[in-house]
Amino acid sequence: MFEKILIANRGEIALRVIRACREMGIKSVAVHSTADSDAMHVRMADESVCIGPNSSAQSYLSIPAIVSACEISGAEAIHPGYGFLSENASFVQVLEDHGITFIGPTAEHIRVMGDKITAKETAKALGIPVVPGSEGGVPDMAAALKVGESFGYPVLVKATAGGGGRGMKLARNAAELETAFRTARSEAKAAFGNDEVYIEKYLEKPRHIEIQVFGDGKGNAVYLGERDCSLQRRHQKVFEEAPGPVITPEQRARIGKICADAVGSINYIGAGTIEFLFEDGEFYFIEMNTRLQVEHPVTEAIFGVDLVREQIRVAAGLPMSFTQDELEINGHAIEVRINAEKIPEFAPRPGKVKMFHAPGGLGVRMDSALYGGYSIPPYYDSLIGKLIVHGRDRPEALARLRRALGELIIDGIETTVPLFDALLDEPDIQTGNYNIHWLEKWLAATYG
Amino acid sequence: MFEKILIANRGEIALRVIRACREMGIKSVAVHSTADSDAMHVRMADESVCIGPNSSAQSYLSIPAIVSACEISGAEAIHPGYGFLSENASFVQVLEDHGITFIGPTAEHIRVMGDKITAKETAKALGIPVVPGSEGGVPDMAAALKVGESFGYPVLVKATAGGGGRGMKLARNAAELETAFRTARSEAKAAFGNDEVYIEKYLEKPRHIEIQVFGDGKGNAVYLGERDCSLQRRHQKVFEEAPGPVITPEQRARIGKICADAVGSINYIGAGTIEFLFEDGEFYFIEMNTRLQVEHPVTEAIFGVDLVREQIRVAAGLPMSFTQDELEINGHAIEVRINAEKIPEFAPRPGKVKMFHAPGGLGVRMDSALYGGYSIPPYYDSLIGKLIVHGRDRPEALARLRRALGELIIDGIETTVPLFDALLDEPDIQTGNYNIHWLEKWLAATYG
Amino acid sequence: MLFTPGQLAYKRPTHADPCETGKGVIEDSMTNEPHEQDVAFIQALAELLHKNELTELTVKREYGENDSLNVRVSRQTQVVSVAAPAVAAAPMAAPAVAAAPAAAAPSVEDPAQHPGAVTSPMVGTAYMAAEPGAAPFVSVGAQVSEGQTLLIIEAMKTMNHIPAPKSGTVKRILVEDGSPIEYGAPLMIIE
Amino acid sequence: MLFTPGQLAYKRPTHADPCETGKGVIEDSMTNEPHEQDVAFIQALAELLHKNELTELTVKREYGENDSLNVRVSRQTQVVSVAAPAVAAAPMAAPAVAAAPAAAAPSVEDPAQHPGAVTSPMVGTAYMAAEPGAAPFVSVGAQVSEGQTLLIIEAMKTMNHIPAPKSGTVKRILVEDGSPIEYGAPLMIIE
Repeated sequence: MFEKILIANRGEIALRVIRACREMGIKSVAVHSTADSDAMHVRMADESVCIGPNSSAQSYLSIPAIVSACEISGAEAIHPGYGFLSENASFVQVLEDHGITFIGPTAEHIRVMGDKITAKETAKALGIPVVPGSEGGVPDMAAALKVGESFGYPVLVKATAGGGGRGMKLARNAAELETAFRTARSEAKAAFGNDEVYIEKYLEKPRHIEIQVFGDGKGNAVYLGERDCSLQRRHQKVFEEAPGPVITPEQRARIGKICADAVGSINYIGAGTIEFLFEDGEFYFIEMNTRLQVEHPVTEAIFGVDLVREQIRVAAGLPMSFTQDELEINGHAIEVRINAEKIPEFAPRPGKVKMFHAPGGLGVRMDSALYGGYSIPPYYDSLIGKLIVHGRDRPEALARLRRALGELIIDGIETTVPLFDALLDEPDIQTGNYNIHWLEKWLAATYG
Repeated sequence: MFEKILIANRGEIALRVIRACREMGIKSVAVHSTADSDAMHVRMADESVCIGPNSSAQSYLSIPAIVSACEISGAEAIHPGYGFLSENASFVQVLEDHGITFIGPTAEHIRVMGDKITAKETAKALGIPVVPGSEGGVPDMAAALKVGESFGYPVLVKATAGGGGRGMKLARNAAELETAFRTARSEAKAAFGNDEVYIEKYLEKPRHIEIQVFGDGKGNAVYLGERDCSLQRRHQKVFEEAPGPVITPEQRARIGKICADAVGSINYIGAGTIEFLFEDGEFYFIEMNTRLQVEHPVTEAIFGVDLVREQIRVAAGLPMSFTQDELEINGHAIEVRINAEKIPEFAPRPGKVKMFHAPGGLGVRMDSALYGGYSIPPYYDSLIGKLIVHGRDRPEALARLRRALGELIIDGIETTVPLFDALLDEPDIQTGNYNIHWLEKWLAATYG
Repeated sequence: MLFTPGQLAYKRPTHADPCETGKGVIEDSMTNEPHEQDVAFIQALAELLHKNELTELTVKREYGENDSLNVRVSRQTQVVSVAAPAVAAAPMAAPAVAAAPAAAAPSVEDPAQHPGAVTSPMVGTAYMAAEPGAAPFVSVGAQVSEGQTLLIIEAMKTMNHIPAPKSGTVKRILVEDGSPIEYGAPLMIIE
Repeated sequence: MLFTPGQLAYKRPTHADPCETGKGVIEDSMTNEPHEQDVAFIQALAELLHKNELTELTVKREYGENDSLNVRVSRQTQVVSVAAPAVAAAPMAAPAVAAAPAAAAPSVEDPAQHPGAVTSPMVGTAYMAAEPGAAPFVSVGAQVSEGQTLLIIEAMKTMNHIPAPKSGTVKRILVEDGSPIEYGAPLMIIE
């Protein structure tokens, strides 16, 4: 096992890793920018190194600075957290060259999954369902109708050379397809000088369902159920839960096994998340995140595991500490992301936290790097805390979330807490009846 | 279900009940003394009533004041927490007379279990193992030897009229018994004017093991495993864990079933704890607590249940929400009691808490009524918080406890936190090798 | 401002709760101290001035945003002028139950602190007359003599007569017939 | 004193941890102490004024954002004005790694704040000479000219020459050969 790990991150996720290190008896090294010299991760780590000025580019994103910090502190491994360098294949390559262990997958796996097209091809090759579509360009109307029939309407006709919505047309049935096909072609021709189009299935009200996978790098891999992260604003998740309110045990087992087999077959190591759109009982691959997710705690809650400890274990060459058979879902968990933002504009509100009081009691977990008197710097992400609740079932988890939100005090700045108070009053949230468009629509309807 | 519950208590346990009420959609009424007008339970409850001056006798122990508070606030039920009026049969009787529901067992059950002798007789009658001994006085040496043989040595010869150790003699074998019997008799004669003695099995290094039971008042009852609370100082528990480090599944199932059957047979309602001394695989009844215990969270952690919610449910006439079959142990949990006391003297240290920062992250629960700026009044118990950790196994729970203790900040007063830091370094604590004498001995050896 | 709304309670403004009136606030942990500390600080300055035979001493101390202290101590003809932060303390969150009548009188001063206040010796329900429909025991402006019944507080079905602690005039009646009363709640002011 | 030991860190005094040096402290958010410290500071100024028969003393001290003290002390014709809280801040928890050399120089003032300080533009390891055993690039008292190499900082196997930002005399050398250097750490003082 490692004796010392450097955490190439800040905020709550750096704390998350430091906590795991503490519990494993591993020394932790925090790195920080000058703006973060008072930050909680610096206070909590066994050692800390100032690696650069305020700007992320010159600190948390600076590969030379982080590698140098590793060298002067003697850390043997780096945990990247999420964001920053966590999915940077070159960084992983540099670490390999310097003999430092990266706590995460190989540079190759990161590279493959980092490119949208390669990722989709790889997923397909591994048996992971993707959005069905024509394989390449569709030459004529007859071919188009054939494609449309093959997986059903609605479909989207898209310019091969396209982007930004130009040359993109929706067809809800065969009759509409003719117009859509012609219009898309002529728009494509006009916009890109190339009238080739392809056809894809169109999902109207999909949910965002992601499967947590974990591999030991030696061909063994498991899945830890799914998370429903459909509540998003501008593609940013704000509320995540597990298990997904509409996923059946059969659906879970089916897609879970596909994902575990896929990552096992490529000797994937560590934590990964395979994201899907989900509609009418079917999963459609979006992308794979080759790192720990922000929302990993909901999975930890329902499976009773420590994913960061597990990442460190497998990075050190140890086997996984659980098998698929041992992974049983226990209750329901919800996470809400607390940002230093003013709603409804979601405008960042850095500033001084006069008082911080975390909620307590049964089934409540608070992951936050705040403390009373801390000044949130304006240079980084606005996520300042994650409140995770766990209950015996979804209604209990929702009730506990409302109760815990009521106890939380972050005084001195504005946060997204009122958003969650309001969401909890919504019948659709109470019943789990939402999709990836729900939150944007609700925000528009509620705040205008 | 009740619409409004009054909590006849203060501190963390009042918060515990308020939290359960919140999650169940029940309004909560806090009562408080004048000294507690700024207390957290007053701030958190939906309503509050000042019921008297600082002294407990005139406030938290005043039955008329609490009943009046119930009447003016319109609360339909009272949760007594632990301590104060929680095991006061007259209080329960008064509530019955006023048509207020007591969230706990009947006055009759409290009365029976509140008297040591009746409790032991009742336990025996219900099939619960008690410390074996002569049934009443032992007339002569021959009878004494017979008793000694019947359950084995060592035995304790005790004056029937005795108390305070007078007329009490230990015999480790038959040879010693003769002397012990004679000496005890003459001492008893001299001290109490009555030379009758009885004989009991003597336990040398017992552990304190208690079984959590729960009944619905209609004959159904379950057990929720055991807690090992052997680490005590002056009969005050300081560190509790579940499951017990030395209890086998067979032992648990055997004593658990006996306890559940016993409380079921008397139509016991609500939470109860049957305390035992445990030595060499055998359980010996000490007493039954007819209320929620301070250490109930470790049971909640490993079984994933909410005992307070369950108390409220059955008090409202609902069935229990779990059956014996559904109760499975998941991992290991430890609680440490954080008192406002200076060690090693354990002298109370009330005062102002300048800063309070609760530990966070995976597997950590903090139950505390502290907040930054709160002044702990000198009139009540010194318990100011309970830190509960939950892990997949005992080593993980211990590591998590150490990590969480390191994060906790209670600035401005002295607490028992350093005691736990030190205890965690002890090999006996790490291996679970302790009994009810361990802590006192360790304190004497460590602090002189 | 020594009170920060929305702290240490379930009741943020967005949280609809009929019972939240007057709750949901916490005294800023810095509360109270400033006064005491400021006084101690100024006293120390005054002593310092005296001992060192100074004539004037000016201190401006910023502790943070909206938290500053300006002190000027001079001897000469000894003028001590202090400009302390405006610590206009709002009364501490009135308890919900007993708040009803108290809240109706939103005066800044706390009637319980009034030297002529008669406070409740118990929790219960106030009755201003011996029976429904009867004339009240006393009304504002009435002369009362020591020991005379002012009102009844019912607790556990018992009618407790609350006597006037001294003779005087009823200046204010702070509770209404049938209203719930906490221990220590001000009932009337007699002067 | 703006620092309260033992706060917001894993390292309470009872917690044996070899790496805790200089960590484990947090600025007390409530800062009640300043008063006492301010008084001590002002008293010192007053005594100074008195002893030296000065007539006026004005001090303005900024401790950080929203944390400043202005004092003016005068006496007879003497005015003592003091402006500075005694928050001679121990430098905030010196980072463990780079702290080694800094900790060796326990002077109250922070060398990084010195106008002649040369600070490190990167994280790495300091080398005071071009190769092991060679003479150091500079030593205390040496005259250096702008652009002259003061030391080398190795980062990712690259030897980075750190040049003198201006000509002057090397007054202090704050790092040792082979010591780990954080970004922004003071290396030398040149005046």
